[in-house]
Amino acid sequence: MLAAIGVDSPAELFEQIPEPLRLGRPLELPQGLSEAEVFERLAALADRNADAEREICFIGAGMYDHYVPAIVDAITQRSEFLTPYTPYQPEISQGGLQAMFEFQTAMSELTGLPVSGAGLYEGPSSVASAGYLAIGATGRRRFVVSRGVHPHSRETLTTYAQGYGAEVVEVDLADGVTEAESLVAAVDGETAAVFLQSPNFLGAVEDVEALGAAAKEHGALLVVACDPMTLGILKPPGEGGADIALGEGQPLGNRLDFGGPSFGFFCATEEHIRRMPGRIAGETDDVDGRRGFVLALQTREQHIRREKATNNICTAQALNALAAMIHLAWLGRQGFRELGELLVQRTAYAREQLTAVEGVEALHEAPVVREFAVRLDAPVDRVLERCAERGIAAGYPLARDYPEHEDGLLIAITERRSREQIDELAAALGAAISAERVAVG
Amino acid sequence: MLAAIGVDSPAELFEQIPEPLRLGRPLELPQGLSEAEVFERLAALADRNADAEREICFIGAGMYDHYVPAIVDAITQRSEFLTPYTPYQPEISQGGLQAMFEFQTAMSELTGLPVSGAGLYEGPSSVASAGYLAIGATGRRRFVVSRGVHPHSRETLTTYAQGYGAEVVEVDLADGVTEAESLVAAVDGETAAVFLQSPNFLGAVEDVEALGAAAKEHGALLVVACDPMTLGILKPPGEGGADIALGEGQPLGNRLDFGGPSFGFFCATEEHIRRMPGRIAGETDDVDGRRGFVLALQTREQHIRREKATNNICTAQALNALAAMIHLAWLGRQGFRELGELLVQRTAYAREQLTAVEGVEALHEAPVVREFAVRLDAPVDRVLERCAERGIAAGYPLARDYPEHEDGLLIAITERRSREQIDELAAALGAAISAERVAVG
Amino acid sequence: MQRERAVTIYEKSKPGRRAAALPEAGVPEKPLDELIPAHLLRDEPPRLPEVAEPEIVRHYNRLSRRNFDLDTGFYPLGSCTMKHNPRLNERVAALPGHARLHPAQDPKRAQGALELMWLLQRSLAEICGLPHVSLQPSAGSHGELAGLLLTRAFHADRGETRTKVLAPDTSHGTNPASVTMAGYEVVKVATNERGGVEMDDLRAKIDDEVACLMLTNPNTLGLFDENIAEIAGLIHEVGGTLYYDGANLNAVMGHSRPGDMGFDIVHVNLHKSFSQPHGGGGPGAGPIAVSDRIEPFLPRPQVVRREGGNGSGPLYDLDYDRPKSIGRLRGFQGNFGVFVRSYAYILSLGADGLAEASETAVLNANYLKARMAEGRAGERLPIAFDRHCMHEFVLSGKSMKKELGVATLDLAKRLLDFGFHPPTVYFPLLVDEALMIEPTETETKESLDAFADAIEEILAEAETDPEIAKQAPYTTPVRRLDEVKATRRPVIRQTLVD
Amino acid sequence: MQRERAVTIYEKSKPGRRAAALPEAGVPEKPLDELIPAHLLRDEPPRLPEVAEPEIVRHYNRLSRRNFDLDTGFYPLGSCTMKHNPRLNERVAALPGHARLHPAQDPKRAQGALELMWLLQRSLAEICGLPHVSLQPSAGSHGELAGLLLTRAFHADRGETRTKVLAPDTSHGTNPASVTMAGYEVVKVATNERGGVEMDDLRAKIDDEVACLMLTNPNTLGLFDENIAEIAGLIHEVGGTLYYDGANLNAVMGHSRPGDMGFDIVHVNLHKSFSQPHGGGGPGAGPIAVSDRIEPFLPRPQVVRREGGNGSGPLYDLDYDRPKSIGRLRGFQGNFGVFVRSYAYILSLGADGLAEASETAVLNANYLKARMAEGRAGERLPIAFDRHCMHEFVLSGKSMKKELGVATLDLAKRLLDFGFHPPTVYFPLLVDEALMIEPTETETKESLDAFADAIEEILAEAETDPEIAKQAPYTTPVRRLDEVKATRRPVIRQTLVD
Ligand SMILES: Cc1ncc(COP(=O)(O)O)c(C=O)c1O
Ligand SMILES: Cc1ncc(COP(=O)(O)O)c(C=O)c1O
Repeated sequence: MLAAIGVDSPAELFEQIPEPLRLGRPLELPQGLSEAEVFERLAALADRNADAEREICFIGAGMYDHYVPAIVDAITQRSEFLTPYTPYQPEISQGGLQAMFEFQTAMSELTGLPVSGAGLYEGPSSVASAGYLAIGATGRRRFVVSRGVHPHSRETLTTYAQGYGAEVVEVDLADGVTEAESLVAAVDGETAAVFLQSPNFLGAVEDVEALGAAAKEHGALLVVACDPMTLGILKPPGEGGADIALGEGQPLGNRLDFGGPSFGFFCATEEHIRRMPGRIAGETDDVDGRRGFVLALQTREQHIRREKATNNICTAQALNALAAMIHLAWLGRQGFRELGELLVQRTAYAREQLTAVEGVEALHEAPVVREFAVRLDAPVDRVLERCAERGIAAGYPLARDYPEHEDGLLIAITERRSREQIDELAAALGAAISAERVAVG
Repeated sequence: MLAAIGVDSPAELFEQIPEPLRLGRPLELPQGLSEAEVFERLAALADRNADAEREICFIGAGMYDHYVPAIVDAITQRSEFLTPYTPYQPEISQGGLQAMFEFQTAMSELTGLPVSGAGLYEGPSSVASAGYLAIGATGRRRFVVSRGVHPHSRETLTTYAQGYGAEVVEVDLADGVTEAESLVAAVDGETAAVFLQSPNFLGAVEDVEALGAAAKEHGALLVVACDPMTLGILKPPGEGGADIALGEGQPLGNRLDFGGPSFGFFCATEEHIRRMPGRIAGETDDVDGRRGFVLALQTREQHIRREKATNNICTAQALNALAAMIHLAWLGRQGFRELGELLVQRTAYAREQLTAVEGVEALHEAPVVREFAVRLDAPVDRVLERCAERGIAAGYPLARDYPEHEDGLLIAITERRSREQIDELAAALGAAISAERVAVG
Repeated sequence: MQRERAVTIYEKSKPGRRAAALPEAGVPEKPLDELIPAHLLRDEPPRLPEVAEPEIVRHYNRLSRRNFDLDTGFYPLGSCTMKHNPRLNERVAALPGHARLHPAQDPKRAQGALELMWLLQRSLAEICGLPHVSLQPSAGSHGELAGLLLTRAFHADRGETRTKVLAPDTSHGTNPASVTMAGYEVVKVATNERGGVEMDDLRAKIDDEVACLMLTNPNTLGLFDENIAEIAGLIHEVGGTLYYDGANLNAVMGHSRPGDMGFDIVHVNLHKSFSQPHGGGGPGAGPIAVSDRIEPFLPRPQVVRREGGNGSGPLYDLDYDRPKSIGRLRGFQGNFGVFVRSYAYILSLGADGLAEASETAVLNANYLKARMAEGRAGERLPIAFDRHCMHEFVLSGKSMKKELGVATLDLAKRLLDFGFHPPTVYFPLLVDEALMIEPTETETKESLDAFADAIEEILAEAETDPEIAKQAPYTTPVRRLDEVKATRRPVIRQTLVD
Repeated sequence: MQRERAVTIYEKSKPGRRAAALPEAGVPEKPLDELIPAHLLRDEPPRLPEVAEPEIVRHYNRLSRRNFDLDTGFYPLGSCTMKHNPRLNERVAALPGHARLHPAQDPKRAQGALELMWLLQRSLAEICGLPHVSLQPSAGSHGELAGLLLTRAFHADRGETRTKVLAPDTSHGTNPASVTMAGYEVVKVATNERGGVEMDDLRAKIDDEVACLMLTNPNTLGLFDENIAEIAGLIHEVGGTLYYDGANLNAVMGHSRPGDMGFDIVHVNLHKSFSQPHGGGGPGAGPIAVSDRIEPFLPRPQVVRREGGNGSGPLYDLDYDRPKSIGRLRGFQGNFGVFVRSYAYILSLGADGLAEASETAVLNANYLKARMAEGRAGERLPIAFDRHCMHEFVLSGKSMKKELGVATLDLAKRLLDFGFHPPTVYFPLLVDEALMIEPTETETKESLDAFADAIEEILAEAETDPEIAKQAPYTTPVRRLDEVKATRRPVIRQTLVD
């Protein structure tokens, strides 16, 4: 090969790099290992994590320990889905493109909005992208955000806002839900978008329609973040007047993976179709009239529109969206609904059992689907520590994100959390709290 | 559908079963479970096994804890290999058939014999099948078997012999290897086959060629069982005069699986090609002259020859043979050799370290490749118990299979057993033995 | 499917290339011939392919696309029960606690695995209606051999030696092959006009030389033999055993049990009724269930449950102390990985699910049978025995061949172009130009209809131009292959030069 | 590939069918509307498909065969580094300790995950030659946005506000798109005859309104910009930051480091240089490495290692206490599953392996470039800038189009019939009819030669009959698709009726 190129050594090819910029030493990294050794190394690291197989996991806060059916792995691990890139050549990418089209249809059904993209990075950055869209759509630069929106989403929105330039105003919660009056007060003619989440971060189901009125009134977009697993039960945001419905897709077919990769879904009204961020698959025909799929509306995208693109996203999370589609097909119309009902019933049971425990009380009484918040009459971190010793991850402490709820604990339920495990949690919490009280008093 | 059939209920279709023979009650089995529940149930059972990920495993005795490269799973789990059946329709089974052809080539290379089948159930039953072949080939009904042959193989041969009718004579070992004189004495004009194993069950490399002479002299077949992982190092049985070379295929690309499924390989001289048991793939052309593969020599098989078949095997272990082929391709010519050398060196080191331990001595001095036997100056079962408490499966106790070696322990090495682990074993053995001595005296 | 010319992995080999990186030995090394005498060493490493990992993956990926598989389309291969293979089973079989458990691990530290085997034994015993189970046999034919060796031991124990084993002319090839391997002589029994055992012929052939009668029920025609009780009586009268070839168990799970029919020994193909993937020809497993009188002779070791004394739980163990045992049929404890999958399958379906599976299998078969009685199929491919079938049925291509010159083989090959796996052909032998069709319970009405439509289309086509079928297939990776050549001048390995 | 007509999963749906079995609630149940007010409830469940598991598996299996993939053939998609994806990485990512670890788990109980992230940070820092790393960005363009927000924060911290970001006309579309999203204005810089930055144009455009210069080096022409040191000097003089688009890092790993070139901020595409599979368009990850002066502004939280006091080992933790941080870019800690794969990749190759990978990538590119300089390709597809390239190179189809009427797009489509994925086309924009070819280090000489031969054949064919290419492809599941229609009258979801 060197001869064909006309050099004596590969090193010659690197001479185009000015000598002083050549590293001239080996990287300070260990030498390569055999596959067996790498496996042992990584297995040893994994072994030092208390995953949901080792602890009974009641942590949620946006990502949930659902059971991912085996066919999801079987299909997504097929090299034909795993190894290609973005379908720039549709003729040899029909599999991926059709899967995107099926996914868009499913998310559109879930959210009750006609337009769905093929998927974004994940939840919070999708919220920030909605902000960017809202500015483009309204020409306004003010966001009104309920504090029921996931703290990570609010923080990400604020980070992005420093860039594209927008003001972020937060609205408080009362009894677990967004304070209607404060919201009305906060929204004005300068407001580009109102951001709600339902169920909100404290698990409470918001009355999107009622709260959204303020946005409508001032011509601001209503952006609703939601947990897709609750959409078999809850009125779809689209029916509640949302212009944009989006959220974290992990509960659908994606494992926890310590936070990623998952995907963000993003749905909107027809009106915004040409402002959508990211890839969208569309149906069309080939020259022989055969049905096919392509990347539609590419004129929105960075590779065509460059600085005028509706978003900068390129590589997204196609495989994770495929996983979601397979999971949804596996659940099916009835199963999806039943799973939602299962979550509501087990969560109601858990809420009842836990708040019956001495030293535990409801943080709010609002209706919930699969997650709820309680107050502990003992230091939350100490209680969590004690539960962990019993092999239970009891929940998500609210202190960091909601200083006013220093004593707050957020508890999530999935179909993997059995009644027995819920009872175990109740016992563990009870024991931990009384132990702590003894300790202090 | 019922209408098309012309019945009112599926039950009607079962009326062809005489009423008294209908069960008429539900099976006494639990009701069905969801996928998530079945997973939890089986994970809980798996959790109660001390597998080689939890214990440092020095047990061998025919199956070894080798590292199975990830591509083996990735490929064998593809539905195109996982879900079809025997390639009766070659035009749509070229993938499986070509893989068999490649496998046969590899096994033929390993054993140094020109003819290889596509794979049998596993090791010991392959030995029994060799006996059946030998009777057909020689018309004689007497087997001379070295006690170095795996006890499971000897017992299986004896079981089969009750059926097809043959006498099994065993020849003792001395210093770890087959006693040459006794072997010579045992072989006669009535002998159908002489069975050797190298490395034998005690890990010792046998001089197949020298021992085989007796068989040649009396026109008996020389059947040699071998560990495929040693064939990068040891002279191939074919060169040592074997008429048949066979063995347990598990070390090649197959996980331990508590003993199966794995596969048996079976190679022979040209002379026996029409007496071979099981499937054999062969190369041919299609009507357009395009290269293709089919099941060759089917006239040997049960579905054609019925009671005159060379064997009764039908469903075999195709997927396991494919796994072996992928593993062999992954190792490649050099890697396969290097792995053999690695085993020899680590095993030599282990043998040296362990026999240096107070209370441990070599059971034999014969050359070994990857497994060796020692004597313990303390009750073997108690010592194993103590090692297990330290998370080490120290080896295979010889007592059951070799009453004369009540104090014997068989220790196996793979590329997964590091020097550190070997040193740990030495320490554990030392500690256990001295503790036991204290205990008794 | 992938149509490029076949190239083997050896033909892609280039000296010096490799995929594997291996660990360092990490110990003081000695010259090889100091450790092993030179004359026992190999000179040249075997000529395995030298290929880097990306090329290995591409090679086998491309090969895989030259296979038709159950996850691609309808696979009505009669007698093979090509039902859906749940991926959950692969997941649980791969758990390290199963996959990396050494078979010689001390039973005390393999309690989960032994309990699983014990639970599977109990489940199969209940399904078969026979109290004792051995999981050792590696496949159906291995189970047959086991059953015949058990019969031999059973008779030997009573001081008898018998020479004959009866089997109907519809029996599967492994039956007679196993009989010979077990040292018996096969005596063929005729089939009556209802597709069952011809009772007079049976009576004529029964004597005290008969060690065993091997039967499949429903048999390979997919028909349940109504005389089974009487047959059992006759065999037992002369002291023979009754062997049930369980390949067709998928028809009767939860509806009728071999044990209740009078059988002494049953083999179960876990890769058929219990969803173990077929793997292109295995792995499978062929556990046997037996009656009390056969139990003492079961293979060794046997998985047993010992009740734990003083409050401690039960202990699962391997019992070697079985003086009357026929001994081992193979190494270690059997195809455990298959047991995990099949037990997961039984847990998933449960009592009602298994019965429902058989019910749907029978319903699907009868529906497809009805569809095949319509139009051209009804005329050209008459059913061999016209009654309700169980889980499968057999058609005859005799008239099709006579009138159109299109043989069953041609029809099968043409089906390949329509994207279907053909039925089992030319079996059972007693049906001319047989087509044996088993749809299984996991197929939809749509796929059954599509198959029936394809047959109709192929027959229509054949009426106008039989050559189309006779030259088929056209769209497969290769077309009809020269099988005779492959047997006359077998090329069964690659010739390598270096 | 699979050529049958496309049918969606919704079109296979039949009311009442399903795959999932769900557990029983197992708790006392209440009417739904007692738990949630009726007006907040959904009336009708979403119209998801109703299909049994076997049909789902078949559907997506068949769909998969309508994709071309890296494990099937050569995929020289320029700028995307389509290198082999080791399956080991999938195996380790799937370990429950990784796959089922909750992102909000107490760091004390996620030490393995945090240590892995820390080790990956250290590795990337060494490879990039910049001391600090944040793994948060989800992909390259997310990293670009992060880099620009960091630049903004950096300047704000010094009381400056700047408005402009410079980027060469060869830059990738995400660069300008990110610039706008970050609230800056893009200023395009010209390219000189060597394919590098036109220095005079650069000088002309530099002033103290310049916040940042975004550069890819080697750039999207596959050429290393020899003036990089001088460029860095100029930017730093006016107080701007230098951003390195790391999409082409695969060219220089272990040979040259962005930090040493003077860059302040680098993003790394783990799905390119570090073998994360591309998944049909993600997931990926775009960690950023930065210099000391940028560090205070890194996203929150940051993975840190705290040395353990009194003999106890180090503790890995998430540091939220970063007053100057730009804040979060996303939820939780980033695409951890991607980190596991990329760290496994770095462990596998090691220091020398990474350098060797880049060396081979450059060697393969130059060899293919040489092959493309021969014969018809050399004549019809001249190289845009004729010097040694790094890991990729760009050809122009301008004369081919003018003389044969065959556009780059036609050539690309015709390549599909030859079983190759085409190169990146029409990028970079400054090259007419551009073909951007990146073979990567994991391809064999044979596949490079086969590709060159295919191009030669296509050109020969085009000389005699250009229509062949202009109508291509012919053998793909569908032929050329109407993309205009898909944008004019977009149909982006299935219409469902019930
Ligand atoms: C009726 C019948 N009996 C026996 C067998 C043999 O079973 P196996 O292939 O598992 O050995 C089969 C399988 O093809 C069969 O169909
Ligand atoms: C040169 C260049 N820059 C930036 C990007 C964007 O990276 P990502 O797709 O990971 O967002 C790409 C990827 O296509 C690229 O090739």
